[in-house]
Amino acid sequence: MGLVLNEEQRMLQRSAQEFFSARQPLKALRTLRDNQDATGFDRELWRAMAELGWAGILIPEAYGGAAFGYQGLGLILEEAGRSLAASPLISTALLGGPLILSAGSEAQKHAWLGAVAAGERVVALALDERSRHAPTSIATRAKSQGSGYVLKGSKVMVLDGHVADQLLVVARTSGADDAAQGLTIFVVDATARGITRTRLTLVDSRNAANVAFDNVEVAATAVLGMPDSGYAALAPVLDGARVGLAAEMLGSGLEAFERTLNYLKLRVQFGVPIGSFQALKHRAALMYCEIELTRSVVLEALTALDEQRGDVPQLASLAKAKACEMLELVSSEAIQLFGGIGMTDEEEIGFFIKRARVAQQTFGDAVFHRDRYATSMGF
Amino acid sequence: MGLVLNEEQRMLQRSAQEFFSARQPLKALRTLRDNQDATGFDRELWRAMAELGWAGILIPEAYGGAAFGYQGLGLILEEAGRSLAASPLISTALLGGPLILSAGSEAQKHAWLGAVAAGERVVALALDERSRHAPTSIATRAKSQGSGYVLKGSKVMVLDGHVADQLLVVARTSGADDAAQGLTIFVVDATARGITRTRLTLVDSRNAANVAFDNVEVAATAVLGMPDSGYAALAPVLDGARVGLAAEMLGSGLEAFERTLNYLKLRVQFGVPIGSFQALKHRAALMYCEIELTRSVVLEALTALDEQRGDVPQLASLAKAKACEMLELVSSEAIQLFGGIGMTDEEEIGFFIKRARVAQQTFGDAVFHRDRYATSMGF
Amino acid sequence: MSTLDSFRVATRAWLEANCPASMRTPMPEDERVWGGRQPSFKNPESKIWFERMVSRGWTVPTWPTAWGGGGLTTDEAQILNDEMTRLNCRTPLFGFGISMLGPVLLKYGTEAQKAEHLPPIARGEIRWCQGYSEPNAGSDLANLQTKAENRGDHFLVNGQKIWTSYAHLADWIFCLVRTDSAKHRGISFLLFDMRTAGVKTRPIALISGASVFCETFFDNVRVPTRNLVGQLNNGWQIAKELLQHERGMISQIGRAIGGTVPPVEVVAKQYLGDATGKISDPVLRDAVARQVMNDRAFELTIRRAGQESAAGAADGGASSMFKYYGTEQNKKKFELILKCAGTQALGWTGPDFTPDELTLCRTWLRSKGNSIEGGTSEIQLNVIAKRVLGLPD
Amino acid sequence: MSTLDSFRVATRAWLEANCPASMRTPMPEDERVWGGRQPSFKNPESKIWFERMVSRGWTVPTWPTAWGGGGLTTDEAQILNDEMTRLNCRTPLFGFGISMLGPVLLKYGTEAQKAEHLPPIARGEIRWCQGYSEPNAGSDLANLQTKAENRGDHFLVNGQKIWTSYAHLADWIFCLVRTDSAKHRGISFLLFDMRTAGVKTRPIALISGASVFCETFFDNVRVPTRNLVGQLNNGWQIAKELLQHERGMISQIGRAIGGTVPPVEVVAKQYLGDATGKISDPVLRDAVARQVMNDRAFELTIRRAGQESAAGAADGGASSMFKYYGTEQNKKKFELILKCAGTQALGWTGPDFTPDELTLCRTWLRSKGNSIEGGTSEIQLNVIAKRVLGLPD
Repeated sequence: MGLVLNEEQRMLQRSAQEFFSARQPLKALRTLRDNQDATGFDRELWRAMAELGWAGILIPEAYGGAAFGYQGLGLILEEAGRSLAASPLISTALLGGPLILSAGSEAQKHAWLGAVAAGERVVALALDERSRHAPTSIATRAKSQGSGYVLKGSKVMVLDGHVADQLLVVARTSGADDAAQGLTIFVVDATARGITRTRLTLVDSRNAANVAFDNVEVAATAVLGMPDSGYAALAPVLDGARVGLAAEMLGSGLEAFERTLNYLKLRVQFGVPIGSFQALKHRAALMYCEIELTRSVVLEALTALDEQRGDVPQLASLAKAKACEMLELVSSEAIQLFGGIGMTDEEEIGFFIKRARVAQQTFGDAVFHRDRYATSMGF
Repeated sequence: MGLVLNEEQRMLQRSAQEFFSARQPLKALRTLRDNQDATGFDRELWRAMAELGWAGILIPEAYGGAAFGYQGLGLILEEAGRSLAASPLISTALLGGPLILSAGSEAQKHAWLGAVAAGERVVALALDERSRHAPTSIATRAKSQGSGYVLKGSKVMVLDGHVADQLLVVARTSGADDAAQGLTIFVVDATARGITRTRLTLVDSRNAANVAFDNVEVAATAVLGMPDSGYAALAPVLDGARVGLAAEMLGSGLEAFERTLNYLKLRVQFGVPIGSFQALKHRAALMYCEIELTRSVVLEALTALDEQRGDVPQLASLAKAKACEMLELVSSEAIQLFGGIGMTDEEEIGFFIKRARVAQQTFGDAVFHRDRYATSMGF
Repeated sequence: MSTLDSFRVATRAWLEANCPASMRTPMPEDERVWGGRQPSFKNPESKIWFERMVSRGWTVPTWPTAWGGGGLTTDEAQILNDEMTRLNCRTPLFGFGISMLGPVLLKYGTEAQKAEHLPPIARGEIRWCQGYSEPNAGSDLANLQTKAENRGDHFLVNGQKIWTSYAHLADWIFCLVRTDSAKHRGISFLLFDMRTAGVKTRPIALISGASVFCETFFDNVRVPTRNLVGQLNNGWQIAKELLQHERGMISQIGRAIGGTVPPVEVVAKQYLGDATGKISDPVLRDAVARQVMNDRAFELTIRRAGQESAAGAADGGASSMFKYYGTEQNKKKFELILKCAGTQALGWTGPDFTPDELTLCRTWLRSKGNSIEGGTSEIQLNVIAKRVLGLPD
Repeated sequence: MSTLDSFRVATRAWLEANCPASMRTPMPEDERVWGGRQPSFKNPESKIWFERMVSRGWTVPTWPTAWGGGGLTTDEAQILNDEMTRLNCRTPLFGFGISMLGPVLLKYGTEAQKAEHLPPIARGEIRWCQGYSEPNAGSDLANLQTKAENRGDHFLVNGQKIWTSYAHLADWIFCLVRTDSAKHRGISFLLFDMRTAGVKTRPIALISGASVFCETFFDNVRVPTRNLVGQLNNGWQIAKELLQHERGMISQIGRAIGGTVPPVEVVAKQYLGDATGKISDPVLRDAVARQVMNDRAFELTIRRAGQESAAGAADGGASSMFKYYGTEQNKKKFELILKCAGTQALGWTGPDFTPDELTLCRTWLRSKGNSIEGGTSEIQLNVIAKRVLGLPD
């Protein structure tokens, strides 16, 4: 695994640390929440991130990207996770851009990727239709009509769906409702007639929308890549998103843990810092082990993605499952160890448990990924 | 639940405490083990237990029993569990006798129950055929032949099978291999031609055998109750055995816990008793809670058995599952908290973890019973 | 017919005649009656019911009639409770005055204090709050620093309390204050009016949204010396008794909260049930089974403790065990519900979530406080280890 | 070609020429070569292989040739290791002399001590054991009470050790003894011959059956003063260094033991696999997945620590984390295997169980010791909390 950072990566990490701590600290999310901001992220900051090359970090230079790879993006997401920063990094840099890159024709790549890398377009993936991730359970149908298609169905938890310029819609053109075969991806203008977007106000104050397609007419050129075989293009991108999200979760877990550790050292009860109580020490040590293990699997999965290794699907499930387990533990323990003060909205630690549960459900929870891992191991 | 003991029950409890601590302390099991005793329990003591009425404790007085009920037997088994006493209490008092009572004709009851209650006959149930409990997965077949049957198949983990006088064999007379319908129970002389018994030497030094039936001819009168519907008679008796075993496990858990607690108070390291370390205190408190919960479900299940309530199956699964979880925890923690000395054969605490795992697997482990409980709750 | 039987017959008849129809239905949180100087009755029948019960002294059935109580014996009070349960009668009046301060005054109060405070509590005229925790006195409650200087005819109180439930709505407060430097032997128990000059409250927002808790500030608050309950510097004894009582109440919180959210297996079936009602994900199904089985075992243990206590075999650590296990079990329940319901349980507001789903999410967050308030889980485990298991300090 | 490249070529050629065929196969436990005064070679080729490696000094490749070593640089030793791994060459000689005492003598020993002890270790002529723990000095090792009285030309040693691995087969012992009452500053490090009058050993039976551990008793054992290693009362320093080393070795135990038992998913498939190989019980399947995923994460973490250490970013608490996590994970693995294999994993002896099944059961029991020996899990967590996380005492 690519653990020891090279000079370029170290610079990237430093600039990410500086960017998020200076310009997107945790209180930025609180402000967006309290102001009920209509966009849900800061467009100004997103442009700044694009200028740093982050919006197009997975896009080759030929299409206007920075081509820094998953290991680079992982560093950025880890820092973003520390401050729970809201931005289209996941929807657009981790999913939208790479999916167009993976599935699209040359013409489509040239049409969209430059704008994505420039931070000018938010592109959202409209995939899930249920309250738990099930990427092949697709009932949204695309029927041929004339030279084009008509889309009908509804999608849930479309990240940044309410502000996206384009939606990448996974729809069924053939096959049974839960088959991987028969899925087609469409690039659809988010304001097309027949599309209704409802922004979701989630517990983590981050951005998602439910999107309904009521006989939305699209041209044949809207098909991204080949009809019926969209899942083959989607699968590796989805695995990349799982790993990227795991990197974000690693950052959140680290930050919550460090804040808790700090509190254990400062909070005095019975005349001593509560961190001197052995039961709490042991629980802290346990969390440390889980975080270390998570770091290892995230780094290995990021490396495998950059090397396009065959074990990416397995490692993606390993990374996401482990990140889910770790962050559930750490975010819950953080509240308990902060005690009453951790239950107040004024103290920031509560933001971590809120984000944790949404991130756990996004792109498959630990149960989903343990099952997938077992299948990949043949048992 | 019948928690507050009446005078009769208190006397029974006292006599059980005295009997096991004086005549069957834990070292009795060690002696049986080290001597590679052929019987595996002390026949003398079993006769003494029968004289106290324990062998026939579930048998009505009309058939020579003491009719003290499951709550009474639970008290005895709990004490037996404390000293890990080896005896035919489970095979004969909890299973063999009650199954004849439940399934047998008047003639069969009169023929067998008196001798069972007198401690003169060991009667073993030959049920399971797999390494994990599956009471309806029966491939042993009984084919009609002339006026009788021929038995063919093999059974595992027949408790006291090697010393039993009679075997109660659950065999398939119709139906598919895993159907509850089509099972018939036969009373078979354990020395009948075609029966091969291999005594198992298990980690817990208690008694069980594998039994093979190679075309064993039995008369029609060997059928206990009605052909094809043996499972209906077996099911409640099996639930009684699960609860009784849970009572034994409760006793073992309590004893292992108390010994561990005592060690925590006596063992000095770093100048203080190790029981003063908070991390160990919290783990001890957790075990205490689990033991208390187990006691509640065992008592409730024993009461339900005596009251022949409709929720016996559900409570039996609750009691056995909880006893399995509790005893796995307590017996494992006991070794860890005793430290190196707990790893030696000389120290008795190791006998508890050995017995625990066998008891966990007997009549269904926690996974089996959680599944069964869920089904009974309709989810 | 025995006297008790006659009492039962008469009580049943009175309840049937006097308990309004809507007072025999499950009570929404916002229809609870708390009394006080500005009482509010969302449901008009709750006012009728409240007044009728006050007239019998049955808001506090076992208190002496001289103090506004019902004067019932324990047996009679049990019968009243049974009959109210039978008819599903709502509790007519809630409050810390009834559940916490009243018993303290009955045991430690002077005759004058009883006469002044008990009848208004029984009649729901004064709503009380409890001033215990401070920013630096949480688990280590005895470290409290709110100072009460003895000025002869009054105490001068300065300091800050936190987690004062309903302080912004309360009329009076009972409050632990420091009257001496000795940690445990320097604490006293004072009562004072929340309208006294120098008292200020500030509601606390919780991670689950709005809350009933406040920060409460005391700036040169003058409290008449006659409002000291029990002896000077002996407040810790009273506090300990109240804490044990509170623990018992909070271990019920989970069950009460649970009452407003469907059982976990129902939620799991709703989101994951197949055509036969079986939970389609076998791993979550196993987790749900484990949860409901432990819930059942816990309920049985509470029942058993009740029987043991009735039989005189009470266990000193029971309240700590119930507080610990009940609140941890409740937290696990909500985590499991979140896993079963997926993103539908993660909504904060908005039309894409049902009201039940939004409640799920808020209640999940609120459940995290159960293992902190009223003594943390860690403190309960310490207590079990020490008092029940006899492990050394 | 660089010097190192030439070394690699030459080494490879020598190994290919000199390592017998059977020495390139996985080594059964009972074919390990321990050396000593009565060496045993179950497989005759292991004697040939041992002697050839001794002749090169490659039983201890980095030790100076003067002391019987190979005199290799770190880089050369790495190459030797790589090439042996490539050919699956067995380790020619095992023992505490090589892994533990040798490094201590090289650092702390006098020239005379090195000359006396190192060559026999390198040549496998003397087998050593380690006298550390005592009945009342387990986790609190520094509490050891075995006393060594300084009698001028000799120490008079009295006391008892426990958990002395292979003491009954060892020729010499290195031993921590008390030479002063100061807890940590009163410990010294002595060497002596196990044939000395007054030394007795008694093997300890473990719950898993026979064991390699002994109790070792010292009754007026006379140890020449020249056998003191390092300074008087400075043995604790040496002990600490050795303990850290031991921890690293034991965290491998799980993996080594695991090597003699099939992976958990293989056992699970054997007992629970359906026709397609899928584990038929979905709840146990999930538990197996969790186990193998954590195993994988742990392996990756060990690899990462190796990379970090190579990059100079070593983490002081890593050995404690590995000891803790590795041994706990190993215990979980066996508990899970027991659940999957059911009663077939619970046999002690007899024909109704396969040899593999009997091994499973014994190894499960033995695994319980992993989280105790070499510093308990509790001690490791303390170390992580203190050294890595900086939590206060």
